[in-house]
Amino acid sequence: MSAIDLPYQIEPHPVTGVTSGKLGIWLFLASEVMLFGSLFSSYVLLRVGSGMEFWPSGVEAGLNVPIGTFNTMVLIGSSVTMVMSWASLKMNKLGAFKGYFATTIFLGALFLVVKAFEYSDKFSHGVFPWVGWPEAGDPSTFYALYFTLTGLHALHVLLGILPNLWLLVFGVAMWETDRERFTGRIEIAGLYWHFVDLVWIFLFPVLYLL
Amino acid sequence: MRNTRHWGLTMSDSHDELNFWRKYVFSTDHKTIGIQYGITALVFLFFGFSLMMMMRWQLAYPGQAIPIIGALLGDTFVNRGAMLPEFYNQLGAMHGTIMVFMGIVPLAVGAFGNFVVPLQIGAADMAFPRLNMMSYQAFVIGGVIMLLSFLAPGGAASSGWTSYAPLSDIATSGQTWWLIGMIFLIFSSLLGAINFIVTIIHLRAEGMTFFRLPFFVWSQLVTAFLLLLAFPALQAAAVFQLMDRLAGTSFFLPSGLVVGGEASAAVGGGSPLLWQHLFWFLAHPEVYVLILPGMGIVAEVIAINTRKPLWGYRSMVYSLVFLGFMSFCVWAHHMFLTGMGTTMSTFFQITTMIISIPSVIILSCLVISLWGGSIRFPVPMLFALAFLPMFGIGGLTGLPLGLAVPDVYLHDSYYVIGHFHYVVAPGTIFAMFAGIYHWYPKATGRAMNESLGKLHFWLSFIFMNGIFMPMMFEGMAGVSRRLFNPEVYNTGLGAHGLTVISSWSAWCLALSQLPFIYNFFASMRKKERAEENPWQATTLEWATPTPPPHGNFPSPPVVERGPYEYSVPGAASDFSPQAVKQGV
Amino acid sequence: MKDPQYGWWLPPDVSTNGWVVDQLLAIIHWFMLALFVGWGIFIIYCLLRFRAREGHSAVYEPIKAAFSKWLEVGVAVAEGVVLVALAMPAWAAIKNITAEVPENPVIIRAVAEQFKWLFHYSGKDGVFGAIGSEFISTDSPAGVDPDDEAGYDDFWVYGLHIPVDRPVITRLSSKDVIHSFKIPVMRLTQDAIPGLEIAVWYQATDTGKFQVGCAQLCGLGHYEMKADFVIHSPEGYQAWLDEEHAALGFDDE
Amino acid sequence: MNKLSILVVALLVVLLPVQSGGQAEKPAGTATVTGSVKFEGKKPRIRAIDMSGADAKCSEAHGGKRLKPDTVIINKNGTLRNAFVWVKSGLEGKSFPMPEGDAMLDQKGCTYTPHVQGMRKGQSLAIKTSDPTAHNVHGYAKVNRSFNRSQPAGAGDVSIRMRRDESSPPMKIKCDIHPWMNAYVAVVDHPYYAVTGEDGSFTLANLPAGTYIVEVWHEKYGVMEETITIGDGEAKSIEFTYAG
Repeated sequence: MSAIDLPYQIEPHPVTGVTSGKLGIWLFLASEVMLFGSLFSSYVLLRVGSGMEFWPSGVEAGLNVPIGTFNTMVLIGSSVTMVMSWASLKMNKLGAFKGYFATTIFLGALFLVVKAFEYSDKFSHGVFPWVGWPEAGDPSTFYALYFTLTGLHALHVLLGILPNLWLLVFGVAMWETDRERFTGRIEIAGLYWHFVDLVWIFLFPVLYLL
Repeated sequence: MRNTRHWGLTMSDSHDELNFWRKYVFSTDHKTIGIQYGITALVFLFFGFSLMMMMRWQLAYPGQAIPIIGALLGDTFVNRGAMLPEFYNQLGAMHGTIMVFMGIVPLAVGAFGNFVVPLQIGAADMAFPRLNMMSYQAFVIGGVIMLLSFLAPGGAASSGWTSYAPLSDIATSGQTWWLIGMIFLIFSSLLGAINFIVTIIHLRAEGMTFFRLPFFVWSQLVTAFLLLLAFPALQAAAVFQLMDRLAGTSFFLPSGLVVGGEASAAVGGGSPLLWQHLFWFLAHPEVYVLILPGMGIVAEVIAINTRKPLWGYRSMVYSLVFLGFMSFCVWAHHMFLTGMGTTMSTFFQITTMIISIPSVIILSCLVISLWGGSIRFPVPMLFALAFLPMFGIGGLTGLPLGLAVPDVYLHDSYYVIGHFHYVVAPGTIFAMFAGIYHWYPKATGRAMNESLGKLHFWLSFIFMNGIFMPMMFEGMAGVSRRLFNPEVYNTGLGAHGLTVISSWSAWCLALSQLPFIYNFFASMRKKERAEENPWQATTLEWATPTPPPHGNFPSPPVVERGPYEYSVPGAASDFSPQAVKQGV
Repeated sequence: MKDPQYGWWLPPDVSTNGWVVDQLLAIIHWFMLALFVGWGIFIIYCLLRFRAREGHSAVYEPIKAAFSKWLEVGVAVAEGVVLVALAMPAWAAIKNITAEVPENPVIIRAVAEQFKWLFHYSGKDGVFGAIGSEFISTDSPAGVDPDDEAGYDDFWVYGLHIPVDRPVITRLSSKDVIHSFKIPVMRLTQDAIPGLEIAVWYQATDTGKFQVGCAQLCGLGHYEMKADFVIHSPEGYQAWLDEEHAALGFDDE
Repeated sequence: MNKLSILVVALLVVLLPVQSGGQAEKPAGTATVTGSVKFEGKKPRIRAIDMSGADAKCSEAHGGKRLKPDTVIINKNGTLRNAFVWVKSGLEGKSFPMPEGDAMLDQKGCTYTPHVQGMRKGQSLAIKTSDPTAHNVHGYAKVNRSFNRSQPAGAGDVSIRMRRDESSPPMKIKCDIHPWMNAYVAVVDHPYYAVTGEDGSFTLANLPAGTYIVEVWHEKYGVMEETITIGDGEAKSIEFTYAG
């Protein structure tokens, strides 16, 4: 069963100006926006509905703002290296690409490690998704939201790291056969990565600061 | 020597088997995937229908042993062959879930969309063939999880297909299976939606401008956008509910719950209405996901069989797009009775009235299209014509439900069931039948038997109405839905005769499908081939060899005109194909 | 066993507001019928007149562009106008039903649980005892604080009893899942949602014995979640209140 | 007749070796603990239930009269009925013969009979319905697996096997369709338990000699316990007193 040669896999479509893959990832991100949009709307509804006195701010709830800030920096840094790695490919520098791309993956993993430490610190203090906010007499979904939203985000980070690793180790072979297509793939991986980064930039203030 | 030969034979056998797997099971060809979707969805549809037939027995003859089947079920489902209420609730929830998410959507979008869209736009395949395969696989996995949930302790999900919290939060483990199955089905739909949009935008043949797209393709495009943007809300809701059930959070549990006389262990602070908002944000667009592809098929069939262009093609397209957009703004009309404020309910009443306008325009255009035609009545046309009044009843009965005051009386009554079943059962399912009869010759190269088809149509038409028309009256009589035994109420007792009519119609409807099932399989084995273009249609799918080869078009078609150029004055025949055949 | 009042159409209406619902239902259904019959005749006429036959052929553009544009706009406008005209009386009706604050009402709490309605009356003193989910127990299914004196004479029953010709406010709440308070003869449905208290009001115009039901799936016993709905004459209501008070057993102590 | 006697002989043949082989061919001991559960203080006001509004079939079973629930019943002699008394500790590691048959719970007139009972771990609880209306048996078990089965009128027994100890507190069984209906079943690993009746007394007979903690549980007034040392052939008495 031979693969069919479909158009616009490498060259952009004249009207939309993008390849099929890129259009696909943009659509996927649109649906992700709706997913996180629903989650954030739920956050607003639950918070407003809680009557506020049961709702801690991130600091009150004992979230570590400096560590959160550090993690934000880590993710922003990884986005920068992501752009650099793509730019390196555009400039035909495979070595630089590998360096930047590996850094991106490393920073993503670092983010997860820091997150894991934050989680275990919470667990060791008896804070779990099912606890309320004991200081205000309990009924609060703050921690439930904190763990669900950051957990889902961490899952997205992980689902970004894994294909990126594959691209770095195996997928890079395509560079020799089809440079343009490989660059396209990195761009798509980058778009996803920037989106994950962006979600965190919303999550961080909403959960830690507000 | 013998051994070697034997070994060699085995090798080649397994090689053939691999081919079989690649060709029929792990295929990336949109036509194969479409047929896979179609057959799987039809099986699920039949299964969901069987669940309903059991429920109809309990409603017509409450407390009596179910014939034949009753003896086969375990004692957690039946008592001495008579249905138990917990089983009735499982059947109700699973009937809805299976019909909507595993039957109609996969049939309308997965099967017809996959098979027809690339052909109609002149593409070689879907934009992402492997993604297409994954989407089908996710659908099958989700479906299997759903079916297996009947074996979970306490049985399958039993909180209705709407799974309202907190009931679903405290339900038995079948609900967890439901949520996991749902996440797979959502994933499948999302992948499919992305694929359809990219395919339609990028892979149209040369000359196939947007306003030369067949209406069916338009309907699939809008449907794909609805799936893409609406499903994530349910995904979020499913994640929340999974957390509630597995991690002990209380997203949907308010403080101070007392279940069975004992204070709930959950901390509370959540909102039961949050589930409804998230669910209906998906589920209202979902209603249009169910109906739009059906409208698309009906438009195709009507244009071809009236031998004239669709009337108001452009306004139909605009209405379609507007409909898709508006469907995101009406979800809370399912929630008039949750105690929302007057401002909110006024807003949603207005949007509901607004959204009815484009549907009316589309339906009117289809009806007016009959004027001035030369109308043929093959089986697909019969189904398409029946769609018009049936969908009309479904749409019209939505009116009193969309207005808060009558809804106060009719909410959650049998009227609601009658209403949405008129939309999806004699509505969408008739459109699906029209599609099956219409494109069967394309997929198999054989024609289906006309007489059996007509028998199938007339019996189905009579019994569909026999099922759902009494429900309207039952609803008016004040009978609530989802009652294991409506006769507990004096309203239910008074309307019992209607229930019996519905039930017998349902069982007769099942028998009416026998000619179809026989016709479907027997026609495949016919020797004589159907004509290449049996309906003398203009659209591109009829311009390829039958069945279409891998890659669809031997040479890329060039489109020269719109999709419905029938009876063009001065033309040689009464249909002018979109593309003049090239190299076929 | 079968009550002749209930059949294949609307059940009796014994409420002051029910006519609004019935009238609107009638208007809408006549309108629907008219539309349906109109379109139906048009379709059948088309099918007969334009059926494929010898010597008949389709016309490419049977309706001229200008005419079609007019018709298209006409359809849209007509639908819009009719719908808004229908929606307007609906809003007016809502206003009538919910905005008026009734005078001298009877106030009853309806507490929903799997799978029964419990109706909580304030008793002789007309004051409800302190309510809280933490007070719910076998002895106090309505969640009344056993130490609150105002609650001593409160009583709770599994049937809804109201006097005729007097507005009744029912404060709906739920202990566990979402239920829906449905009285067909009052043309009334309202969800009872845990964590919220929602009030509805209605007024009966005739005495009799009817039923309250649950209209929202609430579990395996949902179908059994019914309660008697008794509309008393004013004297009968007072007698019933006295009887319930006597049943509390104050006089024994 | 003939067949029956063969059956009896066959059963004896099967059962006898078990009986003689087991440790407990005779009663495990000869000590006896007796006592009563007294109630002092203000009688609580328990409201009678009018079932007619919810289910006419229930109230018909009581001739349309209101029914006092079994929550707190003070006997004429000032004792408390429906208190569950059992040996909480001191019998660990010993095994005792199982009673034959199932523990029974009947639903009659939309109440459970008995209201409180004990049963043995490993025994089955057979829940019967004698009512012309539908019930559901909802076991709110905390240790055993909880269950929720509906039982329409005329349905066969619902049989639930109790695999674990659950006696402190006992398992609550409730009918959600008739929310006033509840019963308590304690699942114990030995045969030394009793429920106080109309005279408020209890007897734990045939105990082996030893030191035990005896616990009493009442659904409204909670638990109390007493330690007692008893020798072979002795009879001792315990008095528990609940203050209202």
